[in-house]
Amino acid sequence: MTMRVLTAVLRTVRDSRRLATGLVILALMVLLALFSPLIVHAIGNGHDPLELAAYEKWLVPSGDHILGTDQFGRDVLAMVVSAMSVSLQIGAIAGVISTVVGVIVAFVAGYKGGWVDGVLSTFTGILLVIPTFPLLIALSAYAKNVSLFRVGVMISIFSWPFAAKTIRSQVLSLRSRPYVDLARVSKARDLEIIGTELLPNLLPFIGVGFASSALGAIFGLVGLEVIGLGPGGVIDLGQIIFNAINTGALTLGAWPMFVVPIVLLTLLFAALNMVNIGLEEVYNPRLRGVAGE
Amino acid sequence: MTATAPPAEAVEITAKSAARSGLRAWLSRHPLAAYALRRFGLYLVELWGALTVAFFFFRLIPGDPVRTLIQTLQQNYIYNQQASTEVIARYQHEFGLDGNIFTQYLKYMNKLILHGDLGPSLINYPTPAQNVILHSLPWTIGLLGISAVLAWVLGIIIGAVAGWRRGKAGSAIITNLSIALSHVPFFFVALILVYIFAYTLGMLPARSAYDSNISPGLSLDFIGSVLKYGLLPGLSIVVIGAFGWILSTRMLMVPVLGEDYLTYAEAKGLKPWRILTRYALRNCYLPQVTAFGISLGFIFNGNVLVEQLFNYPGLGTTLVTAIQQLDFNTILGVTDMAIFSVLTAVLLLDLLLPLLDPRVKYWK
Amino acid sequence: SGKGSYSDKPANKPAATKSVQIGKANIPTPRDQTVTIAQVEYTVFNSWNPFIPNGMAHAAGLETLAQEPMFLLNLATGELVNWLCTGYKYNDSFTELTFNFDPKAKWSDGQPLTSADFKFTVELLRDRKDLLGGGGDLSEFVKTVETPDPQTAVIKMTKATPRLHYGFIAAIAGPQYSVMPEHVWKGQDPTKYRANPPIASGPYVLKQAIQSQKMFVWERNPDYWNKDKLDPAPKYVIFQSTAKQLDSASLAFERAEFDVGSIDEQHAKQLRNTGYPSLVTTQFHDPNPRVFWLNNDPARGVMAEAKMHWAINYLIDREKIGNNIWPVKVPPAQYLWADYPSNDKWKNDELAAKYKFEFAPDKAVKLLDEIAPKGAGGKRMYQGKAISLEMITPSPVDGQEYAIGNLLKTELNKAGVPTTLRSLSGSVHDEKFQRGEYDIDSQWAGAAFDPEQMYTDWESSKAKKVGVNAVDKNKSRFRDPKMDELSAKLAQLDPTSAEAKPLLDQALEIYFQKLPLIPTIQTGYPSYFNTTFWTGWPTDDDLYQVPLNWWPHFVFVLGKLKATGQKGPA
Amino acid sequence: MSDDTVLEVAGLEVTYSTNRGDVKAVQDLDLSVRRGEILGIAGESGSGKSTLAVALLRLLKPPGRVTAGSVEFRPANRSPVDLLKVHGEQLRVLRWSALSYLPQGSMNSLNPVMRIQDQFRDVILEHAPERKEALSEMIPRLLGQVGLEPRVGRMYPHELSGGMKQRVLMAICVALEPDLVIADEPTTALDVTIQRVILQSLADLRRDFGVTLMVISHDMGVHAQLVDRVAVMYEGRLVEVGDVHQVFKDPRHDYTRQLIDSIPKLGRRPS
Amino acid sequence: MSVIELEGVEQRFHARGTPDGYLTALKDATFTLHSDPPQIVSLVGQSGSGKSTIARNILGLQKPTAGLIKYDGKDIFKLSRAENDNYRRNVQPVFQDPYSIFNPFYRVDRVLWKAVKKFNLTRDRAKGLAMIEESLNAVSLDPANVLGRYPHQLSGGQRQRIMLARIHMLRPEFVIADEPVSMLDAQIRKTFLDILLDFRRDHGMTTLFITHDLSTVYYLGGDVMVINKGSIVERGAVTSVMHEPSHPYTRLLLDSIPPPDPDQRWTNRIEVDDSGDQTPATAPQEPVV
Ligand SMILES: Nc1ncnc2c1ncn2[C@@H]1O[C@H](COP(=O)(O)OP(=O)(O)OP(=O)(O)O)[C@@H](O)[C@H]1O
Ligand SMILES: Nc1ncnc2c1ncn2[C@@H]1O[C@H](COP(=O)(O)OP(=O)(O)OP(=O)(O)O)[C@@H](O)[C@H]1O
Ligand SMILES: [Mg+2]
Ligand SMILES: [Mg+2]
Repeated sequence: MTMRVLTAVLRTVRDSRRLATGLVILALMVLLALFSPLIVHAIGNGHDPLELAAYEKWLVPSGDHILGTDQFGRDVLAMVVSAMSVSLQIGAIAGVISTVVGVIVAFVAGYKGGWVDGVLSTFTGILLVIPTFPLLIALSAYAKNVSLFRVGVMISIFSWPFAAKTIRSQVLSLRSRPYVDLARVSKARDLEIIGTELLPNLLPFIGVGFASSALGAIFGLVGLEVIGLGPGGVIDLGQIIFNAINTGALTLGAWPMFVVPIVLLTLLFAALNMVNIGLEEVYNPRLRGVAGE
Repeated sequence: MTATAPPAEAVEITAKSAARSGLRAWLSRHPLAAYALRRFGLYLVELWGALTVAFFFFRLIPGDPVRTLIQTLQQNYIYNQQASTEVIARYQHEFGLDGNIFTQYLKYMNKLILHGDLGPSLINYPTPAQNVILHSLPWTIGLLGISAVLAWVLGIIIGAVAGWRRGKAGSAIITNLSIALSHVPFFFVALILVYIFAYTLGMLPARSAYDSNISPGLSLDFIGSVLKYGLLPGLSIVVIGAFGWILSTRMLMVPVLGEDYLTYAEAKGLKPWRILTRYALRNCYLPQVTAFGISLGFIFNGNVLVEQLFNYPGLGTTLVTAIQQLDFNTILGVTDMAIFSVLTAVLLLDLLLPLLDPRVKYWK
Repeated sequence: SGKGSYSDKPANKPAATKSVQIGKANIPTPRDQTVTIAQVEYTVFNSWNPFIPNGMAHAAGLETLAQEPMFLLNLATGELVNWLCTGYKYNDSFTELTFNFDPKAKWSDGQPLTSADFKFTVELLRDRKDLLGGGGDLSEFVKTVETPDPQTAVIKMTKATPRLHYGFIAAIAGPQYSVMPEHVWKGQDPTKYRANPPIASGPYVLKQAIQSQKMFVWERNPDYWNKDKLDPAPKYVIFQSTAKQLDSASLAFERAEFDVGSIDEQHAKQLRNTGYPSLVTTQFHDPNPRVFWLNNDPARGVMAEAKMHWAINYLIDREKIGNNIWPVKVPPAQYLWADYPSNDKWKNDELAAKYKFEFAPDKAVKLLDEIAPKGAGGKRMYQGKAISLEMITPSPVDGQEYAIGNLLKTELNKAGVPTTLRSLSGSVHDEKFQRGEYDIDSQWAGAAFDPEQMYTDWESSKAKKVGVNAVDKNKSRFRDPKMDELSAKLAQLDPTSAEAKPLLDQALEIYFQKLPLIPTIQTGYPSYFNTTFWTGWPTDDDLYQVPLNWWPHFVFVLGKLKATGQKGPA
Repeated sequence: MSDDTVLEVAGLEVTYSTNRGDVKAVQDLDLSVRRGEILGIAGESGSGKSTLAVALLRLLKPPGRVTAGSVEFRPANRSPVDLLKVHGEQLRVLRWSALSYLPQGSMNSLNPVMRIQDQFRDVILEHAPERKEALSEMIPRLLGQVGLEPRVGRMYPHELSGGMKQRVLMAICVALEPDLVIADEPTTALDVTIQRVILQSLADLRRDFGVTLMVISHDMGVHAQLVDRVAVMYEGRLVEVGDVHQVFKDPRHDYTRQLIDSIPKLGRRPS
Repeated sequence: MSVIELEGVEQRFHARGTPDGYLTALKDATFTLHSDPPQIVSLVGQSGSGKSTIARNILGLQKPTAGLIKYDGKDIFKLSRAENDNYRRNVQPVFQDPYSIFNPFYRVDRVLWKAVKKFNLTRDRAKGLAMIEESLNAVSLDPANVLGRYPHQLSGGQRQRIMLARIHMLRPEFVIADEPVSMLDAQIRKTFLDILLDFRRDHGMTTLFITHDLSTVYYLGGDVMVINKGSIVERGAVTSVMHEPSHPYTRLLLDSIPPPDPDQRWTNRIEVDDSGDQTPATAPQEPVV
């Protein structure tokens, strides 16, 4: 099974340049995040470059501080590197939680059908229309200094319904496929059918769901940071941008403060989006081009 | 278990047909009416559910808004002023925060449903929250609403063309640009626009919603001024918003391109533009209509940063102020209005959909 | 490093911009007759009732331009000015307080302003505890208010105090109680009334509150009663919300769309360095120094130790905070009040030298080793338990108090005291703070008039147990019988009197020994003025007035302004 | 080449490039279609019939491409053209008014969101705007020709059965009286009963409009019933062309015989 | 020997546009399939006449709204676990659409391996492979050519034959073949039918063969049932039904087969009302919940 998944992954990657590019960028970013403590340490050269007033404030980029320093005299490069890893973490946390919850709800609703589906779908529908921004802000106003993980959980409370909705409709269309019938007459039990017949075919949708939840979380966190609410104790990309905006970095000429994090975020969004689109293109049977009729 | 069919597939008819009353019979003869009725019922359930979830969500957050407010006032304006227990008790009552949560809920729903009353606002006490919201809502709808529609229309058209000409260089550029830029924050674009157009070129105003020398009204001057002042903030939203729609339209377009009726339309020797609009686009824009309905909800979030940057008198800033002061009635009011509008918009669209697309299965 | 900071060099600009590129301010009045002031985000536009939460448009000009105090204390010069009143007087036993009102005083609607208005206001606040500002000192001390004639009001007190008049002086921002026009307010429900448009006595009246422009337009009152003393040149004053993002805001200032505010120090510095000709920067200190509140309750273990407080004090790098954390360079603070001339009388340099505040981690470590020596595991132990501290702050994570706290946290951790720092908002912070559930709180504090105002809050009887709300009194749970005694005596004395001085010094010494609060720096808030349209602003060299535009004193700044004759763009 | 030839295919070769190398789906194919005849193309699945059709119609999509040959098309009242060399506007104008197509997938060839009459209108107005006035008369007449009622014009495709859709497509095909109609498996997806009706209608079309038809089918029964001449394809090549009677009676190529023999015969008396 | 009995099986679906809101896809279907002697029973009818519904009912994929389906006398929807396993072992399908019967995610071998494992044919991998190869050879497929391929890399006929190989491996008593040849061209079709006939002869399989094509019915022989609009209108031995059709619908069907002889062209015309068939098979309606 794992081998099969692996070969399937390889096959899809080979089929789409966009997917491959997205994955490569993502991988690079994850690597950067993994090594961020080392990089930060190297930048600090013995000091903690993220400590307040570690250096003079508002230094222009130079050999010592490639991206300069911020209003509290922290090294911007070090900030960006460690912020990158925080942003990726929040995306991963929220992405995983909301995808898992979404997938479970979607499968239960879509496969069981009947009143279970009715109740679950109505509930998802309800959560979908509640605007998340005010709720998130209200939540974080109180949970201001909570850990990254809890922020991730909070964000996923609101993002799972999206995943659930799209996946449910796919389950609905898949469960009447002949190969599901064939599995049934081959004595496959419900769980087995879900796991082996439906799930693999939903991988692209699950991938898309994961990516969009992760994006949503990272973006949502930026939104929170930008109005001054976010997890305490850590710096994420949104916070750096928030700082830049609030301190007027643009007019000061402190471009690294906003250009670098925004470019990184954009790159991350683009990478995830490329993976999304790549997956959809690869898995869309119409686009796969079956020879003959 | 393995042998049973999914329960939804088959239906017990015998018992049902016996119990079939006159209304039911009529409804089964008028499936559209039955659909409308059922859809409306679902609407009511969702509305009630969403309002309830929102209410409890806010009330169950720990924290005491009245105390917070007094604290804020102390810090900001009235130094060394102490909040007496009397003051706190009084406002707890005023804001419906006294008593247990279920009586609070009943009181709130009662006022909301029977009187359309959201309770007094805290950020502008004792003005009712609905008035506070209604005052900033038109600006937000004007700015975000119009830009959202524009972004949608542009996004659909460009996205359709990009999907249509898939494989061409121009399309690839647009697609990749959209992938990269669709998530750049609005305010970043706004900031750059301000810097260039307002301050470097001095062409457009950078703040406010209209020229304060012109008094608001239905005059041409005023409308012109509103448009002029709305151009920069609007543009930033349109630009980024459109990229998102381009991407999703393109994604919808691509599978449609494989359809036989497109090949057939080509064989018919129709002009490409006609095939694109009448054949391809018409078959894929429907999900975008629904998506647009849902995206309307975001208008109620306001676009806080853009509004702040342009000092725009919209809902976003009101909302942020309300949130900073924990003005429950206003926040919940905005949330309620968003819920109501989105659900209503989606309801209307769903009822309209059978007219837009004959294939829509309106019996489910 | 050494390459300099962004504001040291011209950013994207030619070296010296010699002329101001005037932008078009979006105002409904002629630019050359108008002073434009950038202020906060407004939410209230139709209500001027200060007794209800958000019932009044704050910092929108009413306190500055219209509402007048009975007295003003100019903290920049230390001078006390009679304004609506011609004077006040206590009887010898401090049980009766008499105010004399200026007979010329009148409201903007033409009605005379008399002691009856004063009586109305005081009685309203005395009796209505559910009003903001109600109850408090007035309920505690005021028995009756008598008005023998329209210019005289006599407060008869329930118990003696020499401090009741503080509430009527505009010293720090506005006075605690402002006189309300009885003829307007009488018969109104003060919890609902909007008092719109506001009737007050000052030199300007509200012309327009434009909600969709977030703007308040004030116009000079031609019938102002005190023109002899104050006749400002600007015909209009406009308070307007500025963009929250500093980029946009500072660009607006640069283009002289605002005369006051709308810029921060970094951008101002940049303007100065690029040769911007029209910027005036005026330094002024907030009445409240930045302060660490320390918990003194024995329940908090090692924090109750005076030596611990001193150890913390030795770990505060005031130099660094003043130079690198605070946006402008500010001096360190050793007293719990601002370094205004009027406060100099509370100082005692001898004591200050004896209890010298310095950054000395080694001394801190020595103290710590005494009270909490390192145990077997290398951890500092106090009464058998490893110590750790909990620091909170109401400031957001990008705020300065958070940064100051962060600096201390780092030093504490280096000295072997594990410390956490959390930024808490609104009532969450308030709740923890009032209930004493913290070790250190990084925020601010200060005495408005005299130190006894603080000492009285520190009385042991007001120190509740940890977990019980201190109701705004003894939040650091300080207990000292000697201090209680001194405070009781001082409460009955005029603080400027000769008897009070030695008592105050004794109290100050106790404070220095125990340090229930540790001040760090003076809070510098520079004001920025643009001279393109108006000149005559207060400067560092000629600080004739408090330069803060949301203080009532600002009206005297307006009184000194002269038009440059510059016309606004068409 | 005689005057009554509509289409003259010479040396046609179509190649699909796949990741396992190039596949020649049509090779070295010569064929001429006479004006007014019904020409059948027979052959088993994968023999290249559809590929030939789309190549002639210039609807070949990548990875397919024409690698050799010429297709001389001689519409009446127009100068002859090489179908493989026309492009853009020229090709667009040629389509439908001279060359139309009856596709295999009748299920999906109609635009699901347009009424039937609008799909007629579309193509008529595109190529013959002068007939705008006549539209209201034309559409019911065309529908009637294939045995459909006028109300069908107001319906949507999903409201029609497969057979009805196929007949609508036939009506659209002949709306502009083209010189040549290429029908790719016009009945494969249909029931036998409906297949018979469609075959009747196709024969009627030739009778009433005199169109030239090229009918692709793998069902030899269909050819036996409908066509004048039949061409048999095998692995991309044309193995036999001839009069339908001759081919059935006396197939020259082995493959053709196999094809005919493989039809299960109903040993039933002729009715 | 086993028996599958259908007694008054009726299947209704909710549907739009019908007068009372539902559609009767199958009415009062009653017939019996025996495994001994092995027989081939064909079921012919037009598209939408209810053929697949019967197949799904028998396979236990769809519970009928009325009537009983019994296997060896027991209601198949009330079997115990062991009985159910036995039923599955002995009643297996070949489906209509060779394209969607394969999960596009997996290689085609999986279908065969699944059968080996699920039905405990063998525990030994090598033996399993041998069985698979044998079965593939039995349906004239080259194992080397097929194994390891993904479904989209095979032609429809190849895919359909893999399903047959699966049957060959399982050797169930009953094969429910729902239009297995409708998507294949004549030559492959013939091969396919021959394989089925071989299966009956060599392995004693009884087949319910569903088709709309009378010529295949004729080729297979055995018994035939004609279904029209949900009702079985005629049944009997193929030869008698073909030569003396008693029901007009059967006659119509027979008349519509194009005789492969250009000299025997139809002279008369037929009229069919096909406007009633409004539900394209591609879009099954959803039952109302
Ligand atoms: N897009 C494609 N890519 C690669 N090969 C293709 C493609 N389309 C068709 N082919 C190949 O070209 C050959 C001819 O296919 P074509 O569709 O023309 O056959 P056909 O005779 O129409 O068959 P059928 O009766 O099944 O419709 C086949 O071998 C097929 O595999
Ligand atoms: N799940 C379902 N829900 C609603 N209607 C259904 C469902 N399945 C089948 N039907 C309807 O029942 C009728 C019989 O369908 P069935 O699939 O049995 O026909 P068929 O004879 O197999 O046709 P074909 O030859 O096209 O496969 C049709 O009208 C069909 O639309
Ligand atoms: Mg074909
Ligand atoms: Mg079927």
